Amino acid sequence: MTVTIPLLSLRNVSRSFGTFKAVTDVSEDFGPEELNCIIGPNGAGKSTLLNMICGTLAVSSGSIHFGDESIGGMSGDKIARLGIARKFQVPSVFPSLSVVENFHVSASNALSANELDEILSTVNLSVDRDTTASELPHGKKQWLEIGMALSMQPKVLLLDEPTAGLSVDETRATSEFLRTLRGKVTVVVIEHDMAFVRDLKAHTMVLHHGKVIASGSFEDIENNDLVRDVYLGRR
Amino acid sequence: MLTVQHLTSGYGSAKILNGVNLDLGSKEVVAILGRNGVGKTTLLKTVMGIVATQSGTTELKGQNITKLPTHDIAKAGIGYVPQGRGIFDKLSVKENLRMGLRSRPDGSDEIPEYIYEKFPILLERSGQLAGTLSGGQKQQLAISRALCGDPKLLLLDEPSEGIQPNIVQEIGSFVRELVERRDISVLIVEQNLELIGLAADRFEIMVKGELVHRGLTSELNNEEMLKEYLSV
Amino acid sequence: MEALIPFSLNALTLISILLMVSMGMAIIFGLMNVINLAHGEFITIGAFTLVVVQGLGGNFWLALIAAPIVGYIIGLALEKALIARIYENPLHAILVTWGLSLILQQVIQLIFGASPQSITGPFPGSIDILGVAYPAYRLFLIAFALATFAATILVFKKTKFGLDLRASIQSSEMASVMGVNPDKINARAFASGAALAALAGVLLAPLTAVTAYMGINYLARSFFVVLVGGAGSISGVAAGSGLIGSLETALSYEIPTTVAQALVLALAIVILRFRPQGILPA
Amino acid sequence: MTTTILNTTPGQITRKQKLGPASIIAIGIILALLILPAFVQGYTLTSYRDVLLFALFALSLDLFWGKTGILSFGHATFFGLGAYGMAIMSIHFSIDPAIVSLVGLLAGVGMAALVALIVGYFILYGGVRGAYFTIVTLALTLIANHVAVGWPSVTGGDSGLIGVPPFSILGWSFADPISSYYLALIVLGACLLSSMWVMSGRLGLILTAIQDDEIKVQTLGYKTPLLLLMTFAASAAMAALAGGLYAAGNGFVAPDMIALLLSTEVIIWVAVGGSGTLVGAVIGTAIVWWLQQKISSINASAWPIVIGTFFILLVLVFPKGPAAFVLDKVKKLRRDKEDDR
Amino acid sequence: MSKSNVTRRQTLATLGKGAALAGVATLGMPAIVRAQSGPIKLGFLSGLTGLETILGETQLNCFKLAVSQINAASGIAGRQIEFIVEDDQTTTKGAIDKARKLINQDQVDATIGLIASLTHVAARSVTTPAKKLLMYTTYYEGDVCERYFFSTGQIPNQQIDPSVEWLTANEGKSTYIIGSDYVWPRKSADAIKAAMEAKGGKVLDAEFFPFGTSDFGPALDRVKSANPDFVWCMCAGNDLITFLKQFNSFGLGKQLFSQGLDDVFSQAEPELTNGAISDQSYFMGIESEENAKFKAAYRDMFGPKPINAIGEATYNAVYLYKAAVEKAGSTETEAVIDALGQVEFDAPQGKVSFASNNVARSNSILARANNGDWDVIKDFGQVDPVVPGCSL
Repeated sequence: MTVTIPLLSLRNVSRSFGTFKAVTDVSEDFGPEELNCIIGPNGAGKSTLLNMICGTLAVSSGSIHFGDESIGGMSGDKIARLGIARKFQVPSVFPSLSVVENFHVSASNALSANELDEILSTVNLSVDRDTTASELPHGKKQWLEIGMALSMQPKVLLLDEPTAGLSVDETRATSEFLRTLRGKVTVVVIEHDMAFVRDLKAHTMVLHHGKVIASGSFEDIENNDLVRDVYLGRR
Repeated sequence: MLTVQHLTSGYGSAKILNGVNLDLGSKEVVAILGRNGVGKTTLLKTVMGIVATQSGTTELKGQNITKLPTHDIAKAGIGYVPQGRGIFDKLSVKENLRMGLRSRPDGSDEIPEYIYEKFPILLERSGQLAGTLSGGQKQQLAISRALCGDPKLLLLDEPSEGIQPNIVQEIGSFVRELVERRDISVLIVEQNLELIGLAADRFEIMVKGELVHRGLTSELNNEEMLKEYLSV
Repeated sequence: MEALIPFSLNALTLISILLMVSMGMAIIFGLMNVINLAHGEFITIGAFTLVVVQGLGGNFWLALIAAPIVGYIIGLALEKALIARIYENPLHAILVTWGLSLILQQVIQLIFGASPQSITGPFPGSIDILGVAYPAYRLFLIAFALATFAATILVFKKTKFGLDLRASIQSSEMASVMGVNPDKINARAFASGAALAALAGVLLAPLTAVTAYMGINYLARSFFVVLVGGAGSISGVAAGSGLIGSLETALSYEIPTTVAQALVLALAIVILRFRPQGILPA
Repeated sequence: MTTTILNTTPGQITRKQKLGPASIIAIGIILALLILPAFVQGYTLTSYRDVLLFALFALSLDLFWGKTGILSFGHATFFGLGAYGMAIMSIHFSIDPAIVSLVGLLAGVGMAALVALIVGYFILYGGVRGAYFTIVTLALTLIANHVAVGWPSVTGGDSGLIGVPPFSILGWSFADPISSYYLALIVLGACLLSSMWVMSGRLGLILTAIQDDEIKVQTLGYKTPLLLLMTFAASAAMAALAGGLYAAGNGFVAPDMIALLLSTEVIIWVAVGGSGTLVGAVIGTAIVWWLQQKISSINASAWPIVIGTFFILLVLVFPKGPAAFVLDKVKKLRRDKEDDR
Repeated sequence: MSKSNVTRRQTLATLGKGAALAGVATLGMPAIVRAQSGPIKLGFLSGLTGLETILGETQLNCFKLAVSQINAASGIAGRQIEFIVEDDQTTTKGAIDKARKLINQDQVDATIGLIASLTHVAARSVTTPAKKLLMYTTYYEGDVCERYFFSTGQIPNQQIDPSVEWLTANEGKSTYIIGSDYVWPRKSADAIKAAMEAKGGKVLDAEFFPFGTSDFGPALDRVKSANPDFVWCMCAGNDLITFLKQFNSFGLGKQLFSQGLDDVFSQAEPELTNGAISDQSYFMGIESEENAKFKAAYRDMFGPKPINAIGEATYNAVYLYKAAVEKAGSTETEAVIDALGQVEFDAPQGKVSFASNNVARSNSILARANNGDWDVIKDFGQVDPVVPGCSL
């Protein structure tokens, strides 16, 4: 792929709900050269951060840029059209549509038969192409949603816990797949499963109580005492 | 006290619990540990009848409560403090406590005095809307409310979440005190090892909807074991 | 100045009527979130309870006691048979309650005939208020509506049932964790709403023609009183009735009644656009 | 964006599949209706014409309700606007008789679309969906009815306006039963086939997706309120088209063409046919009309009881509509057969 | 309650029997007669449900009474009457749909009935172009001049003008009009204005309310401020009951006049109507041999129930139609219409016949309600109908 993908950069991004500060002062750059992971305990503000990037939530302060474009206050549909695709935490597919129809809805332009076949085989759903989404097993719904994100031909792919509820094999397949995207798409993954993150060898950012407490290669993070304390509940 | 056998449950097509077996003795405090999303909360909810059991049984003091509706499970003697505490924000503190009385077997309409003695703030703020309390006070209210029903078994879901360390300790010692004085068993889902150390007799570790490892609280400083099951 | 007294009394009458017909709606729609298009028929049932009671030789006051009981029982039966199955799906609620409304209208008409029923109300004369004569019954209606409103608030604030209901509305899951049977609470709340509507029916009967279709006149307005006042709170009904009642009365002095009613409805839509929670949200 | 949605076909296969059995049924029905006048005539044929126009009205509701899942309880407003537009233009203004019908029809359709756009903008962009939308549209019908009754100098008040000329255009008059029947049939057929064609494409998919999860559709880059609003306005315009032709066909308008009862009746027509199928709306209207003739000739007050009972059964027994109920059974039978092979 | 229950069933039963009864009678006749001339078909169209229910039932009863009397006395020129009852629900749509059905599907020889003016306007839009006879039996605003339309009720110069004459002389020169919002009250208000002004009086204001209005409080407040000598009410059907309830409770101390009040209202609601004045062509209290027979026959058939002017005018219409068919020797519409102008009938109210404007010459009796009955204030006798510029 020759398309150059601009950097997704967050500068001092904060978000509060009333007096509760969900995200405080987050600054980070996400690029396509490596996979990006956000980890942190429940309620650390990971999903809030993702919601702000894709426009579901407005930022309280700070800025989010995609290349030269400031997307901090943009509406969700506009951001999506810039090529920022998102996969939700709970698999969010259109249950009453078939697999193929799900792709047709999510594709930004009409899909050719070839493109469709390519996506179907990428996410291993060729045999299920006409199955209604509601009838797919949980794991395949996750894949379907990833496929939907791909059909948007995104520049940025935001994935919220893509392995939740997946079996060990499925989880491995997911990480293999994500690694193939390196360099082509900016991938940002929220995860809990440390084995999975280790597998990805991703650039990792740790959120705790809405703040970035560590950021760097996964090895650095793994040996960071503060991070271990947070995860094991030691204070 | 509580016997759970081969319990499976989940939401729609996603199965969360894959056959949980658990025995909880009288006056015993057991902690469930595990990563996020492995099914700890679902276990409590399934016991409570909020999530429907797909297969397996739950017995409380020999009574099969698997198929009972939630309100009858409450009346059978289980108090539940959910994650996020489940406070009725728009009711007053006292009204919240009065709601807790609904499941009392003796039908008493009096809030037990030991609760106000233990948490005087609840008496002080009696008429105030519960939504205005601080996080720690809400947790005290939630536990007190559950105790108002005079339960035999208390289910606590992450009581330490979002609470200052000193109150975490307070809650830990209060749980111990309850077990000693009021003849209660406690099943507690927790990530805070300090609280577990203070309150629990033993622990069980949950991975992908199954309890895979058990041990006494004293074993909790085993780094290898923690690393294996609880990540990093 | 003297013109202001009848004006305010007329406004108060309309407000009281709206208050009476909307309180049941505030419980069933505002609190329980059930779109009940058969609400008007509960009002009709109340008025026909008066017809029956007077037909059997009883008086207005007996009917005032009997109607809420009849409304409660019918409400309870309907909740168990139908409404309990449609809490999850608003579209189903709309279809089922509209069907119910059509059936109730026809059944009442088949039993009682289509002609207006003759009833006798109390207080036929008028009373002097600051030198202005005003119908005694309307004054009674105003007082009664306010008293009923106060009593309803008290029931909600002070009784066990009120507490259970308020708790269930916030989280029926947590209420059941406390040992409260949500089915029972729902049934009793729905029946109470029906009882209040039936009470309104008795009060309206001395003012209007009593026919099987009388209730439909109040359906949309009670919805809007609740929406404008703020669904989710009983006190919102007072705000909604106050605003819509005084506005409609004031407008009706200036422009034809029909247009005034249409304007008030249109205004209600605008209010909803900008204050979706109503003027006095829960 | 809307135009691309309308134009693009999501892979030839999909549209063909989607159009399959429904379009065969639709074309079959239209063909059968084309030869109907050979068997009935006169007064009966005008009754059938009215059924066709009510079917068009039902189709308009199904276009919105069936495809977006949002129930409009106020569709009689648009039918009524079409009817009143036609009546007011042809009675109160002295317009050249050659084009008066066309002007009246355009006025009605335009007004309906405008009202739908304004109200739709207010509530759809305001995030009002589901039950609240239904109540607001219910109020819309009440307001429209109030205006129709309370503005007698223009609308004729409670008695309505009598003396709307038959539909005619540039000297072509559709006054006699046969020609007015064919006019209704052509309009219905065109609307039915074109809306089925459009809805079998991407727009139909996106609307279904909005029913499933509107937020998700937004994150995919669609302006969902705009899509809903456009569908609402198109649906309103189609309802007004039916109303205008109905007024011309029958020669009058009255407030009950813009009343709550009509709003609810059209819901039944659609529900009987199974909402979301489009062709079902046409079938449903015919079935209900036939039933109504039978039942109300036995006892006038039995009809509302039958409708009422039907509404309740609809929810408790066949929530997807009786037609879908039967279709599902058939499908299941067929699938079982295939499984056997 | 149980009483009206029985009544309702009776009505439904008789309603169903009408055609069957006629059918049996037809079969009983010699085959030759039947072959030469089948039964005569009459359509009865009126508001049996909806706003005008209170009046529709009486009207239907009187229609049936006339038909059954005629059939029992060997029919019209030896032919039995068969009838079809249709309910217009007091709506334009209902009236048009049902009129179409009666004419096109049932192919009736004539249509009789209707109460609210909006329904006669609607029905006429069907019957007149089809050149079918329509006989309207309710007092109305009286501005129709059509060959195919006959009216046996009063029109303004028979009802409003005499009333105004007496009211301005005895009650005062000013009035305030409150009515339902449709053709009859609006057009009648114009007639009242003209009549009042001719007598040096004044209509202070006229307000019209939609059907189903539930609160007349503000309107009555305005009436009070305007302080008219008497209040003129033209609310229709059920809304008239609502109005009466509220008018009485306000105790304005004003005389109420309503030409819509009659024995049906006064006996259903004696307390509400007490003291109100009306002008009708027929009250039950009229003392004549015809009226005594009429009332007795009605009681035998339907029990002790009130009869009003609309009912009596319906009864008259059937008999006038009979006389005209017999005179014309045919049911052919044009011939019957020609004959209608030349026949008369000894009605309960006295002799009635049609003037050249197709409106019946009828009584004008001013009376005051007294515990359900009506005390005659002034009997203006039979008044010739005047429709300006109309001679057919």
